[in-house]
Order: sequence, then C-alpha cells, then structure tokens
Amino acid sequence: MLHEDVVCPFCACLCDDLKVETDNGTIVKVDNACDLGNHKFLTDDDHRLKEPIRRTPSGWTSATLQHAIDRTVEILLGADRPLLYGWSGTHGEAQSIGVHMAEVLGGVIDSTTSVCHGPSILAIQEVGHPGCTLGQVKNRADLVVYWGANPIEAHPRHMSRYTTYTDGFFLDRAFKERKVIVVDIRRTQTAEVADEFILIKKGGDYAVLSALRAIVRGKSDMIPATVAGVTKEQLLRIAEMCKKAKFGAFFFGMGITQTQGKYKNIRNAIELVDELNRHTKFTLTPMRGHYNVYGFNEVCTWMTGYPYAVDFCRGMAFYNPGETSAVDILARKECDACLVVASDPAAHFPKDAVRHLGEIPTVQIDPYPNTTTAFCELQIPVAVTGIDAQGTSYRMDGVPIRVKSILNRGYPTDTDILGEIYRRIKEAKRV
Amino acid sequence: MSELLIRHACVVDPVNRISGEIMDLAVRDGRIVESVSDRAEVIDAQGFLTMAGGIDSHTHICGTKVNFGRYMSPEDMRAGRTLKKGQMHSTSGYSVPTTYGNSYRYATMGYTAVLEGAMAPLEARHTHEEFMATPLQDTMANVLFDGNWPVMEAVRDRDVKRVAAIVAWVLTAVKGFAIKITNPGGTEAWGWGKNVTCIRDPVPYFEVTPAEIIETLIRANEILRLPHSVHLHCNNLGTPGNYSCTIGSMDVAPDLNKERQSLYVTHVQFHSYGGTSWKDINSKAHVVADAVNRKPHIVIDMGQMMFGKTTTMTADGPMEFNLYKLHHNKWSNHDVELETGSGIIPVYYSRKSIVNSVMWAIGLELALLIKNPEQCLLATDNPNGSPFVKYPEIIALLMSNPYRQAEIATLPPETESRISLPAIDRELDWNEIAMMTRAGQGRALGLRKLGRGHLGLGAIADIAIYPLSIGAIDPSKEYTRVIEALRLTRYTIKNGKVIARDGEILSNRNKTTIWVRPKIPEQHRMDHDPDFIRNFERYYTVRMSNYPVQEAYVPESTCIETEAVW
Amino acid sequence: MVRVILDVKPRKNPFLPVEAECLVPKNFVDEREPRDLSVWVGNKERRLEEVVTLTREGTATSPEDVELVLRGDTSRFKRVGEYMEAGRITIEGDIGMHCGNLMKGGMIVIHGNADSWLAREMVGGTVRCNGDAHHYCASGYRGEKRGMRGGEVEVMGNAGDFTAEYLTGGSVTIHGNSGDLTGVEMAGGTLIVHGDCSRVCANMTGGTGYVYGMVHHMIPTFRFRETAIIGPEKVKMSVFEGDIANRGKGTLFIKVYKYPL
Amino acid sequence: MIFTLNTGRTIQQGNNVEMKYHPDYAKEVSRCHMNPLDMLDLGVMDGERVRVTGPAGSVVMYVVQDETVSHSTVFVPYGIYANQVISTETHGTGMPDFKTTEANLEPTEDSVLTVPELLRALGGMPYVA
Repeated sequence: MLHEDVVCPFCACLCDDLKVETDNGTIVKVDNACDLGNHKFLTDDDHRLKEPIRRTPSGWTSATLQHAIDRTVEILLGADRPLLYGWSGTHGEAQSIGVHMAEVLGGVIDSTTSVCHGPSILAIQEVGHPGCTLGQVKNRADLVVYWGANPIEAHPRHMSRYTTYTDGFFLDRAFKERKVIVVDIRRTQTAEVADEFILIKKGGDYAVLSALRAIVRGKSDMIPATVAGVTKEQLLRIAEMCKKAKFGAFFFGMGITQTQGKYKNIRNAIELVDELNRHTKFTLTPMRGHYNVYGFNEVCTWMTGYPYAVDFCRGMAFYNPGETSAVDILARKECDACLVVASDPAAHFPKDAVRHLGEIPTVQIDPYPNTTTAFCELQIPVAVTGIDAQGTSYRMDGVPIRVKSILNRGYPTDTDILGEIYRRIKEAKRV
Repeated sequence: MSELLIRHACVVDPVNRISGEIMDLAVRDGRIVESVSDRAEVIDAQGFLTMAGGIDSHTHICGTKVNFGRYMSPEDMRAGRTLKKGQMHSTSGYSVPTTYGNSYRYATMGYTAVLEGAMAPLEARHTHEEFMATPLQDTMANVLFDGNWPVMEAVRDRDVKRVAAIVAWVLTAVKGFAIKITNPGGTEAWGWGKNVTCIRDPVPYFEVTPAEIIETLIRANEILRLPHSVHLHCNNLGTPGNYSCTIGSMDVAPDLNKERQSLYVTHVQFHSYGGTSWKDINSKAHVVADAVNRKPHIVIDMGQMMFGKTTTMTADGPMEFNLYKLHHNKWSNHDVELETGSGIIPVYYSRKSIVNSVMWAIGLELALLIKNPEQCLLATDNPNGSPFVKYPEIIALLMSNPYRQAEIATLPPETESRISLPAIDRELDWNEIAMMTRAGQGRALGLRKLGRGHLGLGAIADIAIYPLSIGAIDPSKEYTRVIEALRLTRYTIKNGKVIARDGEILSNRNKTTIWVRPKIPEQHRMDHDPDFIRNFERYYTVRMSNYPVQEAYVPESTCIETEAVW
Repeated sequence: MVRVILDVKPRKNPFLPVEAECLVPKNFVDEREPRDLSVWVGNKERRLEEVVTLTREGTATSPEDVELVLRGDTSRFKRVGEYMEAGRITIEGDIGMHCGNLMKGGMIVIHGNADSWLAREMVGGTVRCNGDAHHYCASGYRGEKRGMRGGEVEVMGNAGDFTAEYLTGGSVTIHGNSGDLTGVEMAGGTLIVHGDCSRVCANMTGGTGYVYGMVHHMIPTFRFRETAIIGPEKVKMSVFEGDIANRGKGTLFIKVYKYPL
Repeated sequence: MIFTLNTGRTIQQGNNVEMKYHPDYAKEVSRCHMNPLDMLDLGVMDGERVRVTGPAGSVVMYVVQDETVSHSTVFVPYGIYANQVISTETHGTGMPDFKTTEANLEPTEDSVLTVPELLRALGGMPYVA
C-alpha cells in the first residue's frame, strides 16, 4: 500500500512529502526522505523492543504490561522529587499528559531542549525572536546565513526544501540568485556550498557578532583588524551583504548554543538581526533537532507558562534552567526517581549525570532499547510516532503538522501508556 | 435529562427587554425553558444581577503568537501564578496567562464564549490544540486573510466569487469562524520589511489596495452568508493622525446584511488618533463615533487601554516593529508564508505618559459617544489594551462619571486639552452594559439566533450571576462595589452546569468550538482548482493534503453550515 | 537581641533541596515562633523543626534585633533570606541557591561558599560571602530587564559566570576572580572585580565596571576613551565606553586586557 | 596535548540513533576527527587510538584524519564516548560544554571500549536482546 504525503518523524524539518510503501505490515520503500528519514523508516522494525522488560540482579527479563505500569506508578508516587525527562520524540498529546503528570506528582519536567536549543529560548526570553515560517524564506530570501549549523549532516533536506536549492515565488533560479554565508569553527560540508565562509576561532562567535552589530550601526571605525580570527575586511563585506539583501534568513545551531556564554551568543545573534531589520528584512530560526522538540516547548508553555525545565514541587510552575534542568538535577542528585520518555539521556548527557539515573529508580518508555535502558529498572515499548502512532508535532518554525500512523505493529502508543499511568496516579491522589 | 432552577434572579436581558426584573430561570439540558420539574437542582440567586454569559468578540487567548507571548516572557509568567487546587490546575501569567489561567479567569468573571481574534490558517492546528486546553468557554477563531496570496490575486482579477471560494476552502480547512483582515496588504508588504500607509497604497507586487481587499472580502463574506461579518483591524494602527484612515476604511464597507453589521472594526481606540506625531497626539474619538453613528451597518469594539503592564500581540507585524523601536525592550516577529504576519512586544502603559493617557480616554469616549451600545462592544483587544481582567474597571468607568473624573485628575494636566472625555457626562446603565458585553456581541457574531447573548426561551443556558443587588446601589457613586462584584461571579453557569462559584472552578470540561463550513457549488471548489492546487504545492512548505485541520482537533465542536448565494 | 541557632539535622537524602524562604529574621521575633513555619523538601511540606534543631538565646521586639545562625549542612537550603527586610543571617557553612533573593534590607554573612543566584534581584541590604559564590551572583531573573537594583554584595573569594548580570543598581565587589561574562547586560550600579575575569560587561548599556586583574577575551566593541589613575593605590587603568554594539553608555575601567585574536 | 573537544551531529550518528547497541553506532561516535598537522604533532596515524582525558574522566577513541577540523580542536560525533570526558558543569544554563571541553589527548595502545562496556563501567546493565 502506498502512503502519500507522509510526515517524517526524524528532525524538526518535519518534511511532509514522503511516499512510503507498506506491504503486509512492513515498510518496503521510502521515497523523498533523506538518509536519516530513510533509515528510520526502513530499519525501524529490526530494533524494536518487543515487550516490557524488567531488570533483575541476574539480567533482563520480560515483564507484563500490568506489572510495568503498577511499578511505574509506585515509583512515581513514592518519590519526593521525580524527574520526567525526554519528550521530544513523541507527539504533543503524550507530552501534554506528561506535563499534567508532573503537576499532580509535584515533579520536575524537562525535555531534550535543555541540551539542545534551551539556550536559544533563554536568549529569546531576553530579547524576543524575529522569525518567520520556512516558506517565507523559500519564497523570498536572497541571503541565507547558517551560523554554527551544519544542515547537511543534521537536517539534510533543509537546504533543498526551504533555502538554498529550492525555487520560490520571488526567486525563479534560487540557486543562482540566493547567496549563502556559513559561519563555523571548522570547514563543514555545509561550508563547501557557501558563497562566503567565515572561519571563526573557537569561542569567538560572541565577539564576531558584537563586531557585526557595531558595523551595521555604522561604528566600524572601532573594530580591530581581526576579531576571533576573522579579518575586519571580511566582517565589513559580510555586513554589507546582509544590509543589501532584500530578505535575509539567519539559521543557527548548536555551534553557538553549546559554546562559551551559551545563550548570550544567541542573544547577540538576535540583536544583530534586530539591527539589520532597521535596514532591510531579516529573520532568524533556530535549527531545532528532534522532530517534535519544539512541540514540547509549545505544549509546556500553554500549560505551565514556560517552555521547558519546569519544577512543580510546590504545586505551581517554577522555571529556572540551570537549576530545574535535567543535567543539573541529575548531577546534583536532586531527583530521587526518573521517568524517561522518548529520548536517550544516557547517550547524550555527561557521564556523571547518567550515573545518577542508575542510582535511583528509573523507568523508560521508548520503542527501542538504548543506552538509557541500561540504567532502568523497567522499560515499556510503545509505538513509534510517525510510523505506528499519530499526533501533533511542531516544525522548527512553529508550524504544527499532524504526524501520521501508516501501519499497526500492535504496540500501545505513548498516549495509551502515559494516559493509564496518569489515571492511576490521579486515582491514588484522589484528584 | 438535567434540570436547574435559578430562583430570585435579577435579570438584565436587553434582547428580551428584561431590565432588572426578579424572576426564576428554568434550565433543561443546557437550554432555557419555561419550567422544570421539582426534581431540578435549585440555586438561589438572592436577587443578584443575572445576565447571559459574557462573550468576548475579540481577544487573544490561544494560538501561535499568544503562546509565543508566554514563551518569551517568564517574567510575566511568574507574575500571575496560582496553585493547583482541587480540580483546578495551577496557572501562570498575568498579561498572557496559560490556557487554564485564561479559562479560569474568564469563567470567574462570567464569560462563557470567546473569539480568538487572529488565527493564521497555516498554524490553525495550534489554536485548536489550545482551544482543547481551554475547558470552560466556547471558542471561535477569526481566520487571517489580510495577506493571502490567492485572495489578493483574485481581488486583482476582480473575481469576487473566486475570493469567496478561496475563503470557503480555507475556513473549512482550518475550522475557523470568520474572516479577519489585519492591516490588509500591510502584512504582505512586511514580508519585505515594508508597510502600507493607508487603504489606497498598492501592495508590493500584488498591485491591489487595502480598500479593494476589504471591499471584496465583505462581498465574499455575504456571498457565503457567514454568521459574522468581516472583522477588520485597520491599516496604520497606533499612529497619530490615523483616524482618517479608519473612517476611510469604514466608508469602503457596503451595507449588505439586514441582521447584523456588514463590517466589524476592531480595537478602534488604537485607530482614532489625531495629531501628526507623538508630540501632538489627540483624540479623534468624536469624529470616529460620529461616523459609526451615521453607519448602522458598522460595529466596533473599544480596544480600551488600561494603565499598567501588558503584552501587545498582533498579526500587524510592521506596527510591532515600530513599537519595538520606541521601547527597545524585546521584540518577536513571526511572518507566515502566503498568509500574514505577527509581532509581539511587552509594554507598560503609564499614567505619567500623555500619549497613554490620551489612549485611555479615547476608548471610553468611543463607548460614550456612540449612541447604540450594540455598535460599540466592550473589549480591550486582550491583552493589547490591557488584560481582560480589567473589564470590571472599564464597566465601572462607563457607568460612573465621578470615577472617570477621579481618574482624569491623576493624568498629566496637558492631557485634558487633547481629549473630550472630561466633558462627557453620559453614564451607561445595566442594559447598555449587557448590550456591550453579551447581547451586542452575540448579535455581532451572528450567534443571537443560535441562543447566545440572551436568556430567552430556547437560549443556551450560559448564565452569569454577580453578587450585586443592582436596585440597591448607585453605580455612579458606588463604582468600587461594581468593580468588586463583576470580578468574581457568585455563579457562572455554562450549558446549564455551574462551572464556577465564588472564584472556584467546579467543572473541568463543558465547551464547544464553533466553526463554519460554507457550501459553494461543487465545480467552484478550490480542491478541484488546478491553479490553486499547483500554486499551493509550489509555494507552501506543507502539502495541501496535510494542511486541513483534522477532526481530532475539534472533538467538541459545533459546525455552522451555510449555503452560499452563488 | 536574639540569636536563633538552627542546626540542620542529618537527612536521609542529603541531596534533596530544601526550600527555606521562611528563614528570615522577621519570622523569629516572637519566641513562640516558629509556630507555622514550614519548608519544602522536594514535593513534601515539612515543619521546620523536622529539618533543624532550634535554640534561642535572648529576646527581641523587632526583626532588626534578630540574628539567625545556620549551622550544619545547608548547602542544599534554597532561598534563605528571600525578601528579607531587616536583621541578620549568619551561615556558618555553605549555602544553597537563591540566598538573599529580592532582599530589601539587613545583612547576610556566609562563611562558606554560596551556590548560584546569590542575592538575585536584590533591592537593598548587604550580603557578604567569605568563600566563593557560584554562577549568577547578584544577577537578574530570566526574561526580566532589571537585575539587582540596590544594596551591596561582597564576595571574598571567586565568583562564577554571569556574575552581576543585568546589574541595575547597588554595588557588587568580587575580591577574587570572576567568571565569564561578568557584568553582561549591566545597566547601572557599580561592579568591582579585583581578580581576573573574561568578556566583562558585554552588551552593557550603563553603570560602571572596574577590573583590577586581567580581562580575557575583551569585547571588541568598547571604545577606548582615555587612561586614568584610579584610587589611593594610583592604579593606571584604561577607560572604555560601551557597549557600542548595544548603543551602550557604560563606563569600564580595566587594568590589563586581551582581545580574542 | 590539550585540544578543544567539539561534538556535533553527523548523518551516521543520526542513522544509528535508534540502535545504540549496534557496532555501527559505536564505530561512528568513537571517532575523534583530527587535523593532520595536529596528528603529526601528537604522533598518531589515521585509525590509531588516543586516550582523551577531560574534566569528567577519560576514554579511548579512534583517530580519524579530517582536514576540515581546525588546529587544536578535535571533532567527535555527539554521543556516549565524548560524554565520558565532558563534565556536568552547565554554567547555570542547563547546557553542558558539549563544544568547548578542554581535553588532553595522548596516543594509546589501549583498546576502545564497547558501548556495553562503557555502560557497565557506570553501573548500568546493558540490554542485549
């Protein structure tokens, strides 16, 4: 059976033009997807965890769903400060249950945001976000800037669907008419397609952004001959390219969210874009990673007022990344139980944060065995959103798209499992 | 079958010409009926003010930019936090509360239906998700058409039927309620960092004028026989001297509908400025009010501004950028491909500012100078003019000249020569307040005959009972008691069920989302139109099949089907 | 005068944070206090006495006369002294996050180290930390445009990153080194760093900063104005104005600095 | 020699993200990309091994020659190997130094641990179907 306009549940490009062929309950062919998307669809069935598992001193053994849910409820209710972490690899409806659970339990809820574009959010909270949907870029942008972002590896179709290679309403021969600037500390593959590549010395993004802001403001006289390895001549040229563009689109990635100063780099980038808007039209978009990491931020915001790292210990939302974010809480051993949903912190957190997961009761709800499994007491497999579960997802620009279920592999969805756990918790708490 | 009897209600229901009569109200299965059996649950209203549930015909509570207003403002979130309690969820936020915060606060003020003022079609799914998380009010969404490319192309081709067909397709696809145009043409120009100054400027590339967009959409609206009229946010918001643009925009509107207005002009306070700069800004509310008095086919809302902190958010992207350059605080912008734009910035309206003082006076002047209260509805363009929790104060200001004079006395003395408020002694009565807050709103939205905004037989049993004996107080003198009483209902009843009592939320789910599905001749439908489909697939970044909002997003909904006059 | 000694009892899980904003002098004026004082340990509300042993010495009639002495492991006690208006708090060991938040008056002395957000959004009073202060000492809150607005913060040891972020009024003195982006977004007040720091006062709009040590990664968008001789020790310092990138009008005195190459 | 450890996404890391016990995953995320000049200085060849020691500890990785990597930095695909050396310090922002950790590199004959071995060392019990 051929499924058209399938939405890809890998990265936050959320491409929705895939053609997927299923035959007898397996996926046999995928068209239009990138390597990452292809891989996810085509190898999915090989790696699924088939049934709930339980850790015993002698090794892993299978568990009944009933037992797994009972024990999860018991762990969460028994905790003084449970951490509910993950969420970016599932649909909004499940995330929403997660936030409700955190509230009724008095726990902390955080998503992979905190180790991804959390700093972008902190910056936006200081200075705002001049953004747009990706179609604005596709139809109008004659200048695209990728700063500390490597879409060829992390968002392989970004350039062909939304920026460099795609024709738009006001650009008939986009590849010729659009200029591309790439800024990085190494010459990535993306840098190879740039009209202008700025090689910055490590840790120099902030200084370069400040210098560009001053230049755009007409204060170039004070800029030294080089800033973090970038010549003044190149800075002046870049500033001019930006000011002359009819529509500039600035995309940024981990290259500036994870370097020194973290969110202050992003803030500087945003303020550069603000400044450029006094001359022309400029927008900025964070290259969000997981296909629904932004969805978690949206859901968490309308429910709690804050996009991530929310602490409900005292019955109302408290937010302070750095204190209420997952790595900090684990590293400081401030949580005494953990529920991991739709992510793999053991692979992506520094090891001393991971170690604490193994010291407290941890349960994971995830379709695949992963490195976090090793630190869990239990894992409950679920359907994969976008393959055998459906629901809402938010693209990196905030456009909500309904991700589809294209076959049935017989697994419960995150919504089913979390819904049941939440129901049981409410029952126990008499809410 | 569920029955409810409200005894000793002091009913103010202008639609049914009931003005402060003590009576019983009977409710069966969510509707007002003649009588109920003696098994009915009984509520004693103790002679307190009882009105139909409040309706807010223009507010921003759900959707992409509202949520972004929260997302970018942890300082606003911490300013209004409440604890989880019983079945009430915790809430956050002062000017842009969380969905539960909005819903609880509206409910405890007696509001049972709200219209989200601006929904970008591409992001409609988000608005509906938040509607689902808004448990206590009926919800509707205006759909933005101000910069819609296919619409502008059809306007350019003077093909009103094609405009109607596009609107029908979009409204159906996104499950929206009405046509909204925000700074028509200006949001498209903002795609290039530009704007239009008023209704005669051509939109870059598309070569249509705002006036043409407005007029054609009004005609298309009536072809489709939509319940509500076109809902217009005029060009040039917040600019000194913009009143002439506002009046010009009203002049464009033909009178095409006998049952309601043909054009709803929103937050007119922001569009009634005289002067040439911030230095000489003054009120032209009297000129705008005169125009409205002469045009019964126009309805406006006040867009009242109240002093204090708030967050401004609108589809009017260029206006927000200009505001940012004034305040230099923080600025968010979000342009939506082929459709519209939006912007958000936090503001503080200060009593010490002459500009802000003039703005404050203009909203009140409009409401007091427009003779028919059904033509001037109460709204603050929440949260732009102020958060909706200030409605009780606005009502008290409209009912009390002494209160207004006391407030005027706190403003900079230079304000007085720029406004006419000090000389206006009209004081509105409870009938007029009911008109402005429910009856008129119900009529303007085209929902009166569907039983909203009044308490006649067959009406939906959305009822607000405020702890105030209106016969015993003089609102002119005892305005603080008016404010107190309107802040928290004794009971708010939705579909015949008590949802709030003395500020406590008692029920967690009792609402519907109202949307329209205009039916047009099959051969004109856009889903069969090759041009429309080709351009959609070429220029949008989502596939046409993934664009419509699925049924899963409107689990509780009321679809109004209309038959177009083709 | 009254001295109230709060000795922290051993805890089964010493890592769980204890939210203890009730530990302000005004709650201990009356000797029958603490009647209703409670702290939050994780998501459980506990009576204060379950967590600490209290000893009172003396009597008091107003908060000014009250000194709280915290003894034992208070490194996970958060919000001690929050909104404090008068009196004195002495912390013998380390103190947890948010100590002295939004404090208006009185004095807090920490003999050990202070965790992050010491004296966040402080309005008045004095905070002295004899050890090190972690990140965001004397800073603002997420999204808020004004940080510390008044009072004095003095750290005898080192301070972490984002120290005095959004400083708007009052004075902050770090005797040791301070971290990266010290004084970032500063809008007013005075910042003094006796040791080294990096990228100091980035994006500042107002106020005055002094660094007597070395500034690493000096922000390139400060305009050099002059050389000046400062203080009784007659230190020769470069005077900058900035941050020009941000239309800033702050003043920065620096002894030695290095630009990012 | 001290290098700045820069981690980031790669296609292969992404492809293997749902199959962490597969050798392909380990192979991809245990690769330490180095500039050839730096390799020369350190005395290692493509395919040889280095011990990378950072604030949180040390781990052995394979050296991959990569001209695109700048002098005195190394690039390692985001994952469990890099995380053996990166500390939990977030500077009060929630975000560890995934791209700016200073690490000492030295040639080694020690073998590269497998993912299950790394997990066991942290007290975990790997799941093998």
